[in-house]
Order: sequence, then C-alpha cells, then structure tokens
Amino acid sequence: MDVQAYTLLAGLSLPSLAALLIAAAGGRAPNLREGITLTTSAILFACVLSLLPAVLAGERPAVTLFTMLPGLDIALRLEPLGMLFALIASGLWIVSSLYSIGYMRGNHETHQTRFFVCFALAIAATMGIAFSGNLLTLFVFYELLTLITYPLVTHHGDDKARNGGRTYLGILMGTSIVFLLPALVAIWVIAGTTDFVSGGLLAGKLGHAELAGLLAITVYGIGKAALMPFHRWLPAAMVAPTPVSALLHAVAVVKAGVFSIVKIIVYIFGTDTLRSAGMDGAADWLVVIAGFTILAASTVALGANNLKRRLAYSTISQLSYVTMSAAILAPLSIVGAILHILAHAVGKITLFFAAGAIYTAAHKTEVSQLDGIGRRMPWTMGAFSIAALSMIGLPPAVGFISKWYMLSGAMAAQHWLAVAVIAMSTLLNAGYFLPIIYRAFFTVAPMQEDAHEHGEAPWPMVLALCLTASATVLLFFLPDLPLALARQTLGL
Amino acid sequence: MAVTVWVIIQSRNLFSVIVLGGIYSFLMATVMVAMDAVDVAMTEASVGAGISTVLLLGALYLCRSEEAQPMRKPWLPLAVSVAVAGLLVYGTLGLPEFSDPQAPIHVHVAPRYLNEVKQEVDVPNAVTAVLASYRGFDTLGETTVVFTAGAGVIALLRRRRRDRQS
Amino acid sequence: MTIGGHFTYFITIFLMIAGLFIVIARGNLIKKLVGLGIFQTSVYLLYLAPAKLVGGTAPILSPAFTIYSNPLPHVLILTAIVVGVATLALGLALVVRIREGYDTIEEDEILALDAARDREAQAS
Amino acid sequence: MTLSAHLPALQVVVPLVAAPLTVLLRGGRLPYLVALTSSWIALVIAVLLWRQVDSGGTLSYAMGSWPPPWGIEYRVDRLTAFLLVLVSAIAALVLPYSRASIEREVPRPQHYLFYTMFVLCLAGLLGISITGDAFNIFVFLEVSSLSTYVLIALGRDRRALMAAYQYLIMGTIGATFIVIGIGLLYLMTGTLNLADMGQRLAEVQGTRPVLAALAFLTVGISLKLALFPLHQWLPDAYTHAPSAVSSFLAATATKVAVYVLIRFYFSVFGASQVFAHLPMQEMMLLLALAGMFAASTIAIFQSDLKRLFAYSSVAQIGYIILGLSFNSINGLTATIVHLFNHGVTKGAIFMLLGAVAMVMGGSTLARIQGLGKRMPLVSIGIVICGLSLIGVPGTAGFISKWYLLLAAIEQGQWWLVFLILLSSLLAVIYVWRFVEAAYFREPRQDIDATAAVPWSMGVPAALLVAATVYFGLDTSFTIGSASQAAAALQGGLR
Amino acid sequence: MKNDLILRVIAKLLIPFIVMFAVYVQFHGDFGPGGGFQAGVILAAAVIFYALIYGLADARKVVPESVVESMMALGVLLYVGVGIAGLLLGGNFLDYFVLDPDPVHGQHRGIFWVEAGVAITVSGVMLKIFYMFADRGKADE
Repeated sequence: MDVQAYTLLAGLSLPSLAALLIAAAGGRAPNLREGITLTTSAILFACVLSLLPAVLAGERPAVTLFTMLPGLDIALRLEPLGMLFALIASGLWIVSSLYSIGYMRGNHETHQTRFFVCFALAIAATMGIAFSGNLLTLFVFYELLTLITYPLVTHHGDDKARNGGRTYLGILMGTSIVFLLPALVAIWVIAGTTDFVSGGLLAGKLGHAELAGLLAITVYGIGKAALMPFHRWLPAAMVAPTPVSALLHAVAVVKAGVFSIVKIIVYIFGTDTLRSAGMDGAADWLVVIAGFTILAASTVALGANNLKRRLAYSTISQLSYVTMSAAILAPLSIVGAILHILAHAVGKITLFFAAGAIYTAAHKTEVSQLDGIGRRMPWTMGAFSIAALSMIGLPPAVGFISKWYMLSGAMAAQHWLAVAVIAMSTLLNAGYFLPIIYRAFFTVAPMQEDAHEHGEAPWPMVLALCLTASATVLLFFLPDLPLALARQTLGL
Repeated sequence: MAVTVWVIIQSRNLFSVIVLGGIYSFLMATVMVAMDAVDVAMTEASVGAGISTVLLLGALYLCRSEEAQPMRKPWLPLAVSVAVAGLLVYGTLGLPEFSDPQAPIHVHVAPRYLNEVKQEVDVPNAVTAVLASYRGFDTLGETTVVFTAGAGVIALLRRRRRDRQS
Repeated sequence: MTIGGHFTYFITIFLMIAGLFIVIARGNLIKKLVGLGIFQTSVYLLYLAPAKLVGGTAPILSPAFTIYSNPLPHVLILTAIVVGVATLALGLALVVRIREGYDTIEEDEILALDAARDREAQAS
Repeated sequence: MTLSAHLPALQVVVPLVAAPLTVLLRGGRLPYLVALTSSWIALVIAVLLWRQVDSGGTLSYAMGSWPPPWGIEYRVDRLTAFLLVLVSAIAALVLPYSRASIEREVPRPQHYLFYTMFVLCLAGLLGISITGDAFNIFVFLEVSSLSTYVLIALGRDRRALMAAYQYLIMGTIGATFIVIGIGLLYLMTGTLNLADMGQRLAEVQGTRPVLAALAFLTVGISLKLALFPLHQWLPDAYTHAPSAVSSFLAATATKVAVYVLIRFYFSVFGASQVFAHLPMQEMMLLLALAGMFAASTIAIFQSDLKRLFAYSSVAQIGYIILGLSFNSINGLTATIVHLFNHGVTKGAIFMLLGAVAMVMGGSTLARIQGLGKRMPLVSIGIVICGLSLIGVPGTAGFISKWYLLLAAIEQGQWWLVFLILLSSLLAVIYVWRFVEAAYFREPRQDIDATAAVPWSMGVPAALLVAATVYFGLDTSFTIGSASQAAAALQGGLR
Repeated sequence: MKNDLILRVIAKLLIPFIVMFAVYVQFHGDFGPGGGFQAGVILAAAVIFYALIYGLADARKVVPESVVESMMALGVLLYVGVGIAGLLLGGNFLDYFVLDPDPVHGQHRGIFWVEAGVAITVSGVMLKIFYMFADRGKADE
C-alpha cells in the first residue's frame, strides 16, 4: 500500500477518530471539543487536497479494505467525481463546524457533544461515499449515513422531532432497502461485480426494457436525491437545528444522493450505453419526472412562508436539476450536473447559514417577518443575496456557470422539454428569492412592540456564511479546477 | 382395547379414566407378548400399568379434580385427527404385509443381530445384546432421559423456602 | 395386498387417533396427559407388529428355535416407553405446580385467569 | 492414545458427564464451575472438529466400535461442525451470564438443578446435531426437550408453568410424529443409519409410506422449530422463561430443529425426492411468507419486548425456511448462514433484555421508557441487534438477506424479492417501537433503576453484539462454511 | 395402614422376595426377558411398597433422600464410566471388546455394568419422584 492509499484511509478514519475524541472530551471541556472538531476538519481537508494533483494527473488511488462477501470487497477508489465531492464535503465541514459552534452556543442547544460526534461520523460516512470504489461500498456508507444523521434530525427529542425522524428514516431506509438493495444484487448477478468502471459496468449487458427498469429502481432507491414522490423527508427533516439542515442540504446527505445518481449513471450504466441505438428513451422518463419535480417543488417554495421550508423545497428542485441533466446524458449537461452539485452546495449552505443567523439573532422564522432586516444584519443578508443570485443562476455567482452548462447541454441534445423546464424554473427561483431580498433591504421594519434591538449573529456564524458566500463568487471567476474534474469524469 | 379407549374419551371421571388407562396398557402388554416382544411387554406392564398409574393417581390425589364440560365443540381436533388418520392409512397401505419375512426390516440389519450375536456378544437374549451393546449409546441416552426426568421433577417439586415459611 | 395383511396397522391407527384426539380436544390437563400416553403407546404397535414373524418366537436364542422376531424394534420401543414415562412424570409435576398456582387444571379456566390478569395490567 | 480421534464422542459425553456431577455436588458454586468448564471444553472440541472437517472432510465415529448400520454412528460433516460451533459457543457465553441472572429469577435451592438441566439441554442439542442415526436423534431430542421444559418452568411467573406445559404437549406430539416418520422409514428400509437409509430409499422412492414419512417428519419437526402456524408455544415460552434460558433457546433450539429438517430432506430423502413428489416447495414458500408477514405484524403490536422479539423469531424462522424452499445452493446457503447469524443476534437481544428486566423490573415498553438515558450501552446494543434483524449492511443480518435476495433474483422471482424486503420494513417498524420508547420518552420516575448490570452478564452480551457486527463485515467463516455445506448437500441430489 | 399388623407382617415377608426378584430380573436379563430397567422399577416398587405400609418417615430412614438423589447421578456416571473405560483402553467410546483380553468376555462385562448403571438410575429416579409427589401431598393437608 502506498502513501495515497494511506491518505484515503486517513480520510475515512480521521473523522471517526475525531468522533471518539469528541465523545471523550464530552460536555466537560467544550472548548477542547470544538477545538478537536475544527482541527480535524482542517486536517481532513488537507488530506483530500493532497490527493488532488495525483487525481488530476490521471492517477486513481485505490485500496481494498476487506472482503465482505466472496467476490464483493469493501474497496475505495478515488476518481475525479469522488474527488470533487470529497473536496466539497471536507471543505464545507470546516465552515459548518465553525458555524455550528456559534449556533449551538448562541441557542444553548442541549446534547452538544452527541451533536458533534454524530456530525463527525456523518462526515466519515460521506467520505466513504465519495471514495467508494464499487456500488456495494457506496451502498454500505449510504445506509450508515442515513442512520448516523437520524439522531441529528431528531436532535430535540420531542414528538415533533420524532415524527420528523419517522418520515426521514422511513423514506430514506425504505427506498434504499426496497429498491436500491435488489438493484445492487441484480447488478452483481448480471455483471459478476459492482465496481465502478468508466464507460459503464453494464455496457452492452442488457436490453432496453431491463436497462430502463434497473435504472428506475436504482434511481428511486436513492431517496436522498429527493426525486418526487419520495421528497417528503426533506421538509420533514426541517425540525432539526439549522446546522443540521445545512449538513443535510449542502454538505452531506442530499449531495450524497445526487452524487450517487451521477456516479451510477456514469460508471454503472454508462452514458454511451444509455444513449446507444435501441436504448433511446431508457432515461427519458427520468428527465420528465425530474423536470416535473423541479417545477412542482419551485411552485411550493413560492407559496411557503416559513423560510427554512422555502429553502427546503428550493433544494428539492435544485437537486432535480442535477438528476435531470444527468439523465439527458449529453456530455455538456453531465458536466453541468457535476458543477451544479458544487454550486448548489456552496449556495444553499450560505442560505441556511443566513436563515440560522436570522433565527439566532432575531428569532424570526417566517419570510413575512423579514422586513428591513437587511439594515440590522447587513453581512448576513448580503451573503444571502449573493447565494440567492447563485441559486437563480445569475452572474457573478457559480450557479450561473453550472446552469449555463446544463442549458447548453440540453440544447445540444435538443431536449427542448428540459430547456423549457430550466427556463421556467429560473423564473420561479427568482420569484421566491427576490422578494426576500427586497423585503430585507428595501422595506422598513414595522415598529411592533415586540421588536427588540438586535445586530448580527455571533461572529463565528457570520464569518462562516461570509466565507461560503465569497466562495460562490470566487468559483464564478475561477471555475477551472471543478471544471477539469468534471471533464475528467467523462474522460473528455 | 378399542373399547377401553372409547370409554376413556367419554368418561369425565378422571379416576376411572386413569384406572382404565392402566387396564389399557395391561391389554397392550398382552398384545405385545403375542408379538413376541416379551421384554417390551414386561416393561410396558411395569411402567404403563404400574408406575404411570401410580403417578397419575398421585397427581390426581394432589389435584382432586373432575373434568369440566368442554366449552367448545371439538370440531377442529376431530378434523386434525381424521386428517392424520387418513395420512397414516395412506402410508401404511404401502407397507409390507403383516409378518412378511421378505420385509426389509427382516432382511437388512436385523439378521446380524440374530446370527452373529452368539459369536460376537454371546448373550442369548438378543434384545439385551442389542440394547446394551450394539445400540448401547441409545440406552445411555435413555438413561439420561430418565435422569433428566428425575432431576426435573426435583427442580419442579422441591419445597421452596418461602413455602416452608407459609 | 389384502386388508387382512394390514389389520394390525388399522388398530394402531385407531388408537393413535383416539389418543391424539383426547390431547387436542380435552381441556383437562391430566386427561391430556393420559391421551398423550395412549398416543405414544399406540405408536409402539406400529413398530412391534411388523417385527413379528408368524411361527417365530421371542428373540431369545436357543437351539430349539430357528425363526425369531426382529429384536431391533423391541429395543427401540423399550427406549420409547421409558421416554414416555419420563415425559409423563414431568408433565404431572408441572400439572401439580399449575394446580398450586392457578387452583384449577382446566385449560380454559387458566387461560381466562391469565386474560383477566392482563386486563388488570392494562388498566393500571 | 490420541484424543483427537475421539472428539466426536467427547463432544457429547463431556456435557453429559457434567450433568450427574452437578447433581452430586449440589450446593455451592461447584456445580456452576463444572457446567462452565464442560461447556467451554465442548466449545474447544467443536472448534477442533470444525478444523478437522474443514481440512479432512467428513468424519465418522462408530459407537462401541460397531460398524454402521449395526451400531450407532456419529457423523460430522461441514454443516454439523458449523452448527456444533454455534451451539457450544452460545452455551459457553450464556452460562457465565446465567450465574448472575438466575440469582433473581430462580430460587436458590434450584440453582444446581438449573445447571444440570442446562448442560443436559446442551448435550441433547449437540447429540441431535452430531448423530448419524435416526432413532438416536429422537432420544437426544427428548433429552434436550425434557430439560427445556424444566428450564422454562423455572421462570418466575406462574405463566411459565403453563407455557412449559403447552410446550411439553406440543413438543411431545411433535416428537411422536417424528417417531412415526422414522418408523415408517425403518419399515421401508430396515435400517436406522441416516446415510444407509438414504441409499436404500433410492429403491423405494415415492412409495406411499415414504411420502407419509416425509409428511410426518415435516410436521413433527415444524412443531419443534415453530414454523408458522405451529408456533403457538414459542412466544409464551420465550417470554416467561428465565432470561438466560430464553437467550439460549432463541439462539439454538429452533436452529437445531431446522438442522434436523435439512438433514432429513437432503441427506435422507434427497432434495429431488422432497421437491419432486409433493408440492413441498410451494407449501414451504407459502408458510414461510405467511410466517414472515403475520408474525412481524403481530410483533409490531406487542407491549412486552421479550414477546415482541419472540414473535420476530417466528418471522425470522420464516426467512430460514424460505431459503430452504428455493432448493438452490444460494438459497440453502442463506438458510444455513441465517441459522448462525440469527442465532447470534437473538441470543444477544435476549441477554440484553434479561439485563433490562433485571434493572427496570420488567421489559414492557411502558417500563423501559427513557432506557437510552438509564442504560445507554444496553440500549445501543439492542439497537444494533435490531438493525441486524432489519438487515442493515454492516450487521450479520445483511449477509443472510443478501443471499436470500440472490437466490430469489437468480430464479427471476422479483415479486418474491420485494416481498422479502417489505417484510424487513415491518422489522424496521417493530425495532423502532423500541428506539422511540427508549430515546424519545423521559424515564419514568416511579421506577428506581439503580441496580447495576454485573460484568458477568455484560461481557457475554457485549461479545455477542460484537459478533453480530463482526459477522456482518468478515464473512469468511460463516459464508465459507455455509456455502461449502450447501454445495455438499445439494451435491447429494438424487 | 400403618398400624395394620397383618399388612406389616406380610410386607416384612414379601419385600425381601420383591428385592430378590428384582435382582433375578437384573442378572437373568442376559438369558431371559428383563434387564436393568425392569429391575430398577421393581426395586423402587419394593421401597414404595414399604413406604406405603410403614409410612414415608420410616422409608426415608431406610433409603434417605440424599442417597436416592446420588443414586440417580451415580447410575448415569457408571454407564458413562464404562464408555470412558472403553476409551482409555484404546477402543472407541462404549467399546466393550477392549474391557477384557477375551472380547466376548469384554462384552459380558460391559453389558453387566451398563445394566447395573441403568438399574441404579431408574430405581433412584422412580423413588425420588415418588418421594416428591408424596411430599406435596402432605403439604396440602
């Protein structure tokens, strides 16, 4: 085993180790605890970064942990797509832990140790997903992620949390057990392995109908992608504290979902296989459903007054962008999909940070309460606006680039339906984001009796959301690195 | 025998049931003698007519109970029994006829017990030979079963300390 | 095949079924055990009858005889009888304890008692 | 004199000797020590046997040096060795656990008899698994059954007595059915040695008595292994028996019964015989599915955890039989490996429940509210085992489920695939009833849960939980043995 | 019945014969019907008979509970012991051939001891069970 292999293992074990240390530190030494979290996240990011040059140079660091079943290994293999995802997750872990420190303390949350432990473990599972070298490994870590985030979602432990947890676990575990697992077994029976092969593992192994059916149960097996009708868990999970929502929406869970979809389409089914003669339409139904999800979710978001709820539905629609573009199968659109994973990550995390900051500072949760808040919390709302632009897909934010690729991909494939969907949803996005910005900056706060004076949220939170916001802008100006990774994924 | 059993089914007086049970096993023993199974007959007589009856009477003495009128009509049990009966008839019809010397059990394993026993064990009573030597391990198991029962009865009926106090 | 050649089986079967019927149908715990006894005993015949050879004698070797019945089933049944009585003893011991615990040995009444206690548990 | 040649005999004899010794020694802790050592020796022997078989193939041991079929033969093949390891390992773990656990559940003067019964039960189960003689199976079946009845009856509640009695009746009927079956086979073949019987059956295949024998054996054994709908005795027995007993039975007793079923089907009748002449496959499939769904559903509505998991056992037995009904190597592998995995998991669960009952004074969902705060480690353990019941990857249950699915997909029975998975969703529900009671409810103040769980109970339980996870990750032992055994058995197709 | 003179006398006369018969059955088992099990039962019956006539207390004096309980165990041990002896002498478990230079005598010896073991255990168990039930009976009164 060479250095790279060890680095991979480190990427997997560091967060778990951190979890142990955090548990050991416990509530008695909160500073030490948070210190561990931050340092580990930094080291982890460094680890992942250290592998970047090799991957860009075309190397594929790989390591086989052990054999779970005869002919089925738990194996890690880092390829560009996973690299990108690993970078996103580990990078955002730094800021989100910075943010959660502020949030948890600012709101005097209980069970902070448990929170940070599970958070670290969740990151470990995410790393596992990013590094996974075959479908079995991906599946295992995927399930682990579900279980580890359950205590986070139900953090408050009241009946509301319990019901939210029920929906969350019910849908995610239900779909993965009932659809993904049989798909996995079937793929193994067909191909004799579940490794991710560039060009597609199932290339030329299946007929049209089988392929479409397998694709269906696979995609629906990945409930984390929140494709309708399996999207209900996302709003349900809103009962969790905001940093958790950030983790779910930006860092780990939903990203793991769409990441898995792209990875499976590219490496298991193979875009060429799906596009090849006789296969046409094998994935079109997915485009339609994803398109529907986009529009429907955006419409719901339009009507939602609760800020977090609005963001949740926006997430659902944004995720379906990725799914849809992946299903279009045109190289450009897939590049767009991959970029959009990144774009949405940085954008949405900023939005949630902002929402959390508002809640912490002003205890406001509804959109209608936000009149004039921009004056009191300029930094927060500034960041919010930038992220919102990115979501809508306007420059100067990275969202613009990803959308551009997706759009041009759709056009290249002459998928007019998709083009129309993107256009319409862009309007809808604008429709549910701009009013917030307008209220925040261009209206005066009504002088209510309960309006108490407040400024910005605690500095770590503000710092965190400013960082992510600036990232959205930064990536707009230098998108070369993610672009390179995305292209390499397709072997362009 | 059949009659005895029939009466047992009908009778509600447990005492008579038990006594009839004793008679039943006595008849069974005689049948066994007719089947040349003298050892078995002896055992059945001592166990079935002897011990079992004593035990049952003892238990009855402790419980002093008349059997109550059954609440539900025994259709299901009847059905089950009939089904089993049908299965058995179906099965036994294919068996070799009564005392057919060519039946597998007479031609396959048994002959050795009868023919070689003189040289190998030299115990006239082939049953004893088979019991204690050829299939000695079965008998060890049997002894263990008896032992288990004994220990089990102790475990169940040994006076508890609290009983003593009360 | 003749029915005559199988009549022993039919007797066996009748006894067996009678025993089984008592076990399942009757609610009195002791009577169940009696039935169980009959059920088992009748099985013995199933083994012994075929072992008999007409004109043969008990498998106690002596120069006088040449045909013997098959000793193996006898051995098996000896074991079976012992097992039977062992079971009976245990069963009766249980019945005695049940009598002390519930003050009845009628299945239905016992189940009723348990159900009643459950309801109390639910109530409290 | 080389001991290794006599391991098969010693495997059973050692616990058998321990039983009378415990009676002779009576009071004090000596009986406990004797039982403990004997079980540990048994474990060592089992492992040695497994290695012998793994390297040298099937062993045969003639009791009293009488060559089979005249004498009684002990026969150890891969499957046997695998099962021996399971049974003796569980026993070796449950015994130390029982020491502290029966302190509260069994009156003192009965303690040494508890150990007597325990080793007898162990000897019986081992004897059933290892013997190659049909009637010998019956004898040792009775040894284990009788001791089991007593062990159950030792439970605190008076219902334990009734449970034991019911089990005694049903068990004896089952045993008698088995005797009838064996008798019919004997009448047709004239031999009692399983292997010999198998060969000679080939001549009289499909004749009425043989089919009847098949039916009687199936019903009789199904009574013993609590195949739905013949399971009525199981929930009561597991619920009211002393915790140590529940965990030992749940882990081993039904499993051994399944083993006997496999033995008769594949080594005596031969799969072709079983599945050709009767609609066995369909019947078993049906009963298995019925068991999986009905039992899981009933489990969801239980208020007592012991009872809940008892019903889940019935459901899991459904999985085991389902694997059997595929009549394929993968299906059989699933059956065998699930025997092991479920044995380990359920053993762990009932041990933990015993600890819970000891501290909280009961195992009803109402009582254990807030267990997550009161007994964090124990509840985590139960959750892990619960996940294994569901079949979450990383736990032993996942492996079994994987092979079940494999077998189903091989035969292209997608509807079956989804049924299996739906039933495991039911498992999610009943496991989550525990999770929510333990983690989303405040501990009840009227119960003082001050008692600590002694390490003698904690460690064995912890080991089993660890095993549940370990065998979910490294399957070289379980799958290795199971698949080879399955291949061997299916190879015996005639 | 305790103070019925005739019964007591008859019993005194009878019981030795019962025991004798038991012993006969035990050792004649090789030649005629009978063997350890039957002998054990009859032996137990003798004591039970005694207990019925002279009362439990006296019976306990003659054959104390503890002895009975040990008998149960010893019988099994004896049986297993024979088997292990076979092992130690280089044969298989329960191998009687090796018990004596002359295999056939070995068989005799093995069978003899084994039957003895059976008899001991059986009579022990039967007596124990009888005592147990009798005890309970007294408790109820």
